[in-house]
Amino acid sequence: MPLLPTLVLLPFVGAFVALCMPGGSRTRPAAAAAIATLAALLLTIAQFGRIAGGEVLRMRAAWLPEAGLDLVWRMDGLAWLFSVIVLGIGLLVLVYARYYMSRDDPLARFFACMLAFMGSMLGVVLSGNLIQLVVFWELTSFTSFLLIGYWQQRNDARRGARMAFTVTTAGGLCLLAGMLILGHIAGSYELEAVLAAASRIQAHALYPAALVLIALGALTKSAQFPFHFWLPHAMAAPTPVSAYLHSATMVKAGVFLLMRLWPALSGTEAWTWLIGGAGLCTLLLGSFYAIFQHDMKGLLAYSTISHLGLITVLLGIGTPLSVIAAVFHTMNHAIFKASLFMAVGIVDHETGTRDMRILRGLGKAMPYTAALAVVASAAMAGVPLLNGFLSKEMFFAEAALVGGTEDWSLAVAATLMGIFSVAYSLRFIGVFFGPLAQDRLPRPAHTVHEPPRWMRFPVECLVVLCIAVGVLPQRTIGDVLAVAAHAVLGPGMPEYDLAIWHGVNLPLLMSGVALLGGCLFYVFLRRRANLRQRTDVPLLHRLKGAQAYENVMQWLSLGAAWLIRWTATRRLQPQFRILVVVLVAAPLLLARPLPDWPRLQLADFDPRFASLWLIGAACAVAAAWKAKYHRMAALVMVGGTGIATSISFLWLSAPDLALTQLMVETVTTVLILLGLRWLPLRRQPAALAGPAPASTQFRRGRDLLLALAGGLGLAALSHVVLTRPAGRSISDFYVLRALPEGGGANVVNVLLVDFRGFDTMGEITVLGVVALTVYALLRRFRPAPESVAIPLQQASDADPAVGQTPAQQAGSGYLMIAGVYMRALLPVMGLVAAYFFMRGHNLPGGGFVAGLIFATALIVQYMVAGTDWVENRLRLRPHRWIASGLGIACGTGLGAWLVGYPFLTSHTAHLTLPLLGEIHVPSAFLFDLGVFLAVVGATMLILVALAHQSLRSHRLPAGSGRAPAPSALPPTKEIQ
Amino acid sequence: MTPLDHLLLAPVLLPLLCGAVLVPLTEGWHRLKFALGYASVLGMLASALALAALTDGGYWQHGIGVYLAANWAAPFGIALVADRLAALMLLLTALLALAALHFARLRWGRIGVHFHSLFQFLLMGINGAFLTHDLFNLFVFFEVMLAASYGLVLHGYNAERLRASMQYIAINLAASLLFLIGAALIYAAAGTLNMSDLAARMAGLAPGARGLFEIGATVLALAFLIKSAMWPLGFWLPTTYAAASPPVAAMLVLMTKVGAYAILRLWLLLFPQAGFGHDALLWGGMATIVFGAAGMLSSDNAGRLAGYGAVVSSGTLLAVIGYGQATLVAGALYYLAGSTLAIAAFLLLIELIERIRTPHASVLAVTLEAWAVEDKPDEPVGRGVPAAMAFLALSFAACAMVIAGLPPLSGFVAKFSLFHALLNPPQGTIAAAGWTLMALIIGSGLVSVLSMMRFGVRTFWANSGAAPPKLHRSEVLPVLFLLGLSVFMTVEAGSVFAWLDRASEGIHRPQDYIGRVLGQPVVPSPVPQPAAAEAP
Amino acid sequence: MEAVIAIAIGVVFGAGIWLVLRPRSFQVLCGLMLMSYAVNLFIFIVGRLWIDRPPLTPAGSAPDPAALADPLPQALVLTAIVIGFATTALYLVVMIGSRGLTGTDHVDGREPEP
Amino acid sequence: MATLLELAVGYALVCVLAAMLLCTLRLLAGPSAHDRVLALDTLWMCGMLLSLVLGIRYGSQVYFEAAMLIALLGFVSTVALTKFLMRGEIIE
Amino acid sequence: MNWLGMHGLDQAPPWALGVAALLLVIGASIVLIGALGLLRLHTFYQRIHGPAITITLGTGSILLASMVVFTAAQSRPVVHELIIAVFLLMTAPVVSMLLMRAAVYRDLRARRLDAGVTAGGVYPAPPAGE
Amino acid sequence: MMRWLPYPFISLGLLVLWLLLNQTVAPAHLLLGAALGIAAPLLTRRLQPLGYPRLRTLAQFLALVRLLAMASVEVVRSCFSVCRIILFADYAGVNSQFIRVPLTLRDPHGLALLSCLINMTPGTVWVEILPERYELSLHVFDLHDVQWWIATIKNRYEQPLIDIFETEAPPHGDPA
Ligand code: NA
Ligand code: NA
Repeated sequence: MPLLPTLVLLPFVGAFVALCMPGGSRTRPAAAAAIATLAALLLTIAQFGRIAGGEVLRMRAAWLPEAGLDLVWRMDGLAWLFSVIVLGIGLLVLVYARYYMSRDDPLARFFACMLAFMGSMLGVVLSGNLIQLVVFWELTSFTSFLLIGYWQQRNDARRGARMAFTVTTAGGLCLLAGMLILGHIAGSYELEAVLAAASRIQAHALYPAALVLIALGALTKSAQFPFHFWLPHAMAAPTPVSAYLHSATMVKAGVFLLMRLWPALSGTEAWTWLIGGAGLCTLLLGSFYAIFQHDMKGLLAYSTISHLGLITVLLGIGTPLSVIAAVFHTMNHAIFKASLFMAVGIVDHETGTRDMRILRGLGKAMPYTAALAVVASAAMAGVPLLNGFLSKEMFFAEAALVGGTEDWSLAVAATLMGIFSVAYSLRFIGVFFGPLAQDRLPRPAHTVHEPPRWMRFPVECLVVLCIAVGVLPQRTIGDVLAVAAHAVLGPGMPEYDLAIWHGVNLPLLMSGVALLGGCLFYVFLRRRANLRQRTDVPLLHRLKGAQAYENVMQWLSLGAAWLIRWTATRRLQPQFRILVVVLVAAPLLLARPLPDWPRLQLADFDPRFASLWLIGAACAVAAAWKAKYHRMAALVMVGGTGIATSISFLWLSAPDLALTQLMVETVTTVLILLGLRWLPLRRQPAALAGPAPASTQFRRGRDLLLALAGGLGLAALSHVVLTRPAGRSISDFYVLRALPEGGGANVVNVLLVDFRGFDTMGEITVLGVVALTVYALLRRFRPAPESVAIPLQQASDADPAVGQTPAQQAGSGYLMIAGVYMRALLPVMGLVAAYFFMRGHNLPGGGFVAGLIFATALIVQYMVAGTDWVENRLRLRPHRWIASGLGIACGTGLGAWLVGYPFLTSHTAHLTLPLLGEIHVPSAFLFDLGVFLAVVGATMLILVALAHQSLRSHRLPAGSGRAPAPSALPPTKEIQ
Repeated sequence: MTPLDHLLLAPVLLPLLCGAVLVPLTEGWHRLKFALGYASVLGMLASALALAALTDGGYWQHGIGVYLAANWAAPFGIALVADRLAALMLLLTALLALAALHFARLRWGRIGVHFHSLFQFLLMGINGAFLTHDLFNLFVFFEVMLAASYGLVLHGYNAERLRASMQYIAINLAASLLFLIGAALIYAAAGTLNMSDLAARMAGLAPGARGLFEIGATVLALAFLIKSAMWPLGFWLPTTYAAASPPVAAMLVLMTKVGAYAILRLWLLLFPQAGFGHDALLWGGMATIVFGAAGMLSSDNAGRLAGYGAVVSSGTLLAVIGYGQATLVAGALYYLAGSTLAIAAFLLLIELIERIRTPHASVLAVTLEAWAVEDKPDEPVGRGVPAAMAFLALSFAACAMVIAGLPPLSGFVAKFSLFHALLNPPQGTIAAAGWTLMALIIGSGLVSVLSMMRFGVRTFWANSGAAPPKLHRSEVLPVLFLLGLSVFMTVEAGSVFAWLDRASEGIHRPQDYIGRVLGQPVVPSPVPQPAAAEAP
Repeated sequence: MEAVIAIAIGVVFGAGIWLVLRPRSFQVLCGLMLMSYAVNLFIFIVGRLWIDRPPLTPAGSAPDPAALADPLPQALVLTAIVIGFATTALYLVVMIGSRGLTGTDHVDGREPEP
Repeated sequence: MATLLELAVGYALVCVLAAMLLCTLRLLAGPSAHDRVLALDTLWMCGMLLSLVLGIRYGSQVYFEAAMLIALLGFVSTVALTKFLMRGEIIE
Repeated sequence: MNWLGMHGLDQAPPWALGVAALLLVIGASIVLIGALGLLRLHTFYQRIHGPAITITLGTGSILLASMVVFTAAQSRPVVHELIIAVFLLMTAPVVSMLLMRAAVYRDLRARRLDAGVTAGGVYPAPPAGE
Repeated sequence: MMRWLPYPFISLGLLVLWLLLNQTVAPAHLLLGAALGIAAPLLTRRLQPLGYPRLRTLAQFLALVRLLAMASVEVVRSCFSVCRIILFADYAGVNSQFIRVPLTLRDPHGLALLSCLINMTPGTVWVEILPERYELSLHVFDLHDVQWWIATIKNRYEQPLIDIFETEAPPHGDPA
């Protein structure tokens, strides 16, 4: 098994195992998690020999070779160090969490998330490819989001999680962009290639962009100013999470990244100003803010921000020694801060609060824990003989060096930060001294005592490390530091000395000033500035990052809503308006050259044809005028346009179209009338009879303009098309081959059933689909309450036919005489349908027309005697017609397969029969039969489904009132 | 013509025949209907896989399979063309259909009538649109697809669905008219409808005809852009997605991509160098990204959120196509597949998530009332276990990651590959539009994160009283399946991209299509044609 | 003749657009019907205007493509007519369904705020 | 005689179209719904005659089919419209 | 333009052409008069009588003309125009009787008594206040 | 015979229609037309509650021909008078009225034929049969004499129709 992927995978496996553990147990998921971590830790530690020997472990797997993206695992000294921090502290935190977490919490999820985070963090550390690093980077954001929001029922947890995730993800996306640019400059996303291309990178025009973007990624992750605000809010997480993520690991990812890319990016003015500047601000602000926190975790959070600022400043300074100091302080900070968080957790666990305004004198109740916490705080404050002191000294030294002999500002700032950190450390340990505040604790004071043995154990380990490193730095971690720093600095490693005592020098002086100043400052604050009661931070209380974040989010939402309100609509009419505008504008803007505008030729003006279209156009315009309040008039007028259209088809050599249009006109009229039955009358309100208000007139004017523009556009296009000479087109082929090869003289029909039979198959499918949709819809149809009652015409007793059933009307009522004709027409229409069907291949006609004629013939019978009467005598089963029509059409096409031809290839059988002579039976005939059946079935299904609705209101009990509720209607009759 | 050539037809004929067989089964027979539909989808999946193998395996020259329906040579008859791109889309359709159909098994397939038939016809239309090489035939398949989608969007009749479909249908009817105008203009200008023939005739067009052709192409593009919901033509989309039933909405996601597919295919064939209208596409696409992102931020309803997510993905796709850089296309195709799967999975998930919000039983009761159904679908029989909650949360997170393009799932890979291609153009300089596009894609990703996180937090966290929902295996599996495909695409990104690169190279060589399609011989007649049949 | 049919197409299309922009669903239905007349005519005239030259192969003699109307647009229009009929039916049914459930015949399924 | 017939055909065409125009005027003017329906029906009949005259004009049988179809089925939409006027629904 | 020649009418007997022309002129004139009646007559009940002449004599003449012309042109009896006549005989009465009845009861229901529905007293005005 | 060819006249009529439509007497079409002519009425039988009209005697047939001839003349005459009124009359003086015509004829086919004759005659429109007293409501374009109209319709139209449709065939009459 390849080592490095295994290392990353182990925590994920552990996460999965922990997730599968049954609820209610604390030990089992914790054990699963700890075992996985321990295994990974041991594996890592075992590699130290190879790493210390200068070896870089690598492992490569292909992922996206086209984009030069391989999965590269790479462990050098820096990665090793971070891996050990991640795994070591992780292990301790897991042990601690086993005791800290309550039995009622969903623990499987907790440990799974912790391990998933651990795996992601290891992924960041061990990535040898920039993009891969971003992948794991975002994963740490995501898993930390889950961990911060672990107590999801708490509002502050959700808020903190969202804030942290938003900031770090945004940073992550910037980082991705930066990495992409970096990869673009370096020509590879491989870390080693990028590091090797440092000079090229820094000379490139895109370097500043890449630097800013990467810095944004790092600074957001490491909670640097001005993105620091998320970290205090992330303290809503369970304390083990804070101990792990917000001290030791995740926030270190940012500084890790800066270290990782230090060779490639650092050394420029921009780097120093950007990184150093952000670090400096953070360092001062963080430490100052920390003093004024009341929540112990809040104090630690700001302290963390400040320490990360310190590391960032060191990296920004850019000298090799400062890098060493940065690495060293990273390590030290992880150790003491994790232990401090765990100590806070113990306090919280035992007392039920972390409020330093309440807590007092805990040293008596838990002396052992108090001692540990005091030592760790001392390390944080930089007290000699503890690890924090050493790295802080190195920082002071570098700070003092930066400005040379003129500029001491950085040294002053560093000292100031030292003062502040002493002050907040004092404030922190204040909870252990003094008398025990009995009454204000959430829990009875006598229950406050030392935590379980193993809960304290991780703290002990870390505090021991603090002391060990502080006392014997070279022995304990000298090698590790050297290896890690070497991984960053390479051959340019400077000489440095990890001794405790360097003699009396400037840094020591600064330390002394800081210690003393810190104590004095603390006393001053307590005495004069009402430290324990004040709720805001002096001087800087206006600087509220979280508030700014919330404002930005608010603006974003409002802005988005505003944008949507102004650039979108949910209404149909504006959408159509836009469509028309685009339809007119887009071709004018895009097409080049626009076709020449032909001269209007009046020579071929045919007044007869013109008068035909005078009719059509007048009807269309009148329909537009009438459609709102006079639906039937509009329908009749649209019919007028239909007549003009079909006669035009006839006149202009398209008899097939004329026939089809004629039939469609008829069926459409019937259809719309069937529908109008269910559309309650719309009467023109008397109020609207007068002149319309200005807004309405404006709307109408605008729509009229649009209609004119659209109409003009299509008219112009038509004219252009008509006046251009006809070019070479494929249609000559059809004319030439229709008869000899298609077997039919009617080229249009041969096109439909042979050349383009595939179209026709789709077309009958559309018809069938629509019929099914209509049928399905109407089965659920709830008519408007106003139209549920039988129509007004049938309610007025002016008409003697009012009380008659449809069968009575047709049998003896007013329809008797008309019915004689209409019934006699049925076989005639059938015959005519057969006629048009049979001749379609050679002359105008075909399956469509025939199908529509046949359907009309049946509908006429429905109109005569009503649905019930017809259906008692005729089971139509339109579904079967549709199915068999589609089946026959498709089957005919498939028949060609049997003889080795493509789908739909037509064959003509030439039969010679006695008496009848030779008969040609083209297979297209069978295809057309399918068309016929499908058309009949679909048309009947649509019309009959609509017609059946009337039955429902007629079946209502007689005395049920005039307008029963739609829901009281009987169900639709089944179509058979 | 070999037996394998007939495979080109399978994705169209299988659903057609299956749909036709299902038509007479109006009520009841749920198991039979589901089994038939499922068998057909599995058949489609098999044929799509086979086509993918054939197009990529050197079986056909240039990886282009041509099927001359009715045995008429290419510009005259209707040719179906399968290449790697078509195979990809067919595969995507089949996979999505498998998930949607499976999801519909328990409930949606049983409500009302003809769900299964309409579903099959929808697949027929979509598949036909991917395969056909004829402009008007494309219209016909669009209509088949749309007609079925109208029925499916209305499936489960309630007021909201009716409102949404009124809009959806009206807009798409108008779009169909535009399609017809565009196709007619193109025929008027070039005298042919076969896409390869059009490509071959492009060079010889007179200036006047060229103008006419471009007007036609513009109008046609508007029809496609309405379907792919480009701003300001796509306002119907969020409303429709939010209203449609989950399995249908999942299929609608794919339909949004059909428009982009058609544009990609036609534009690469017809305007390989000139890049007609690319700027409009690019800026329109970018506007769509902004619009979709704003929509995601401002929507409080899961359906609309998903809808705007689809708008963003559509905008990204259109902008990338409009950018007109050949090396971007493979990434665009990967993005298309990934985002389609994720948004579809999200849409399926929404229904399950809704069950957390209110106790399940009342949801069922309320919706039953709203559907106005008389027949009661089977109660989902799954147990309410906490694992169900975990499943929902994790699946939601996975969907959100893919939609937002967060690592490590396919959404990230897609965006990375787009960025990589944008940053490393063959000609060396990165256009300003490229930077803008990159910024927009990143920004829209961030916005997606924010909106999805807000929705997730509200749903899964702020709603602590939620009882564990009852889920059924048939509802869980499709979601897992779709997410599994995302994972597969991520893990196997290398080989997927290799395939997509070949696909992209293929569609950038119009000459291959012209040669293959117009050169495809018809099956010769075994005997000389008998004397012409007598005309009256 | 050309000018006449062009103007006719424009007028019918314009009337259709006007109706489609109206708020009532029946108006939109009529608009879509009118627009589809116009579009059908438009596809049809793409094959140019021919009088008394229906694309029927004459008996006994070889057909002359230059002397017959273009059959292809006619076949396309036929398909378009049928599909137009189907979609009209669908829109109609959705229209009455929406009127029933939403209580208004406004295209948006709700009356606009005054 | 031939010229006479030609002239007669031209006259017939003009007359039928003029008749259609008059029908359209009635269709637009109404005033009642049944007036419009009557006008539409007459328009159909004139359309039928127009196609017959065109058939004579161009000496082609093709036009006959359309005329026949109108004669046989043109009444269906009129009957539907009248039934709607009379009963409020066309299929009970 | 010799369109007669194109359709083989140049061989036809001149008297046939003359008869056809006469029939056409009569038929077309009647059609126009019928439409004029439709437009100009005062009430619906009068107007419906206008198109009646269109359908009967107008159509009959034109159908006869068509028969004569095609018989002359093709030198064989062409009588299929009779089909149209038969169809009209079967459909036209239905249209006029239903339309008339619809008008009567619509007018009665709406109490539009000035429209002529009460002329002759067959249909008395319905009691007011319905 | 009656079983397979129950409606010989209708079938014959449909065959003639078929042949006229196809303008041919080719054997194939004869066969097809006959098949359709026989099948169509059979298939639609259930939708024909009144069956098809039958003529039983030659006399009836001749009476029908006479009636039709007489009606045709009347049609032409009325047509010209309507034309005259439309073109030249003062519309205010046109006396358009509804009249009642009491009917004796009960056979629906006979009534249908009567309505056809009346409606095809310009100037008269059949409105309906008023149910209460079985009177025909008739609209006359230009009414001069109510009694003349009633007498004309009853004598010239209704009586022949009664003879044709409501007279049982004599037991040994020659079948037509
Ligand atoms: Na063939
Ligand atoms: Na009459």
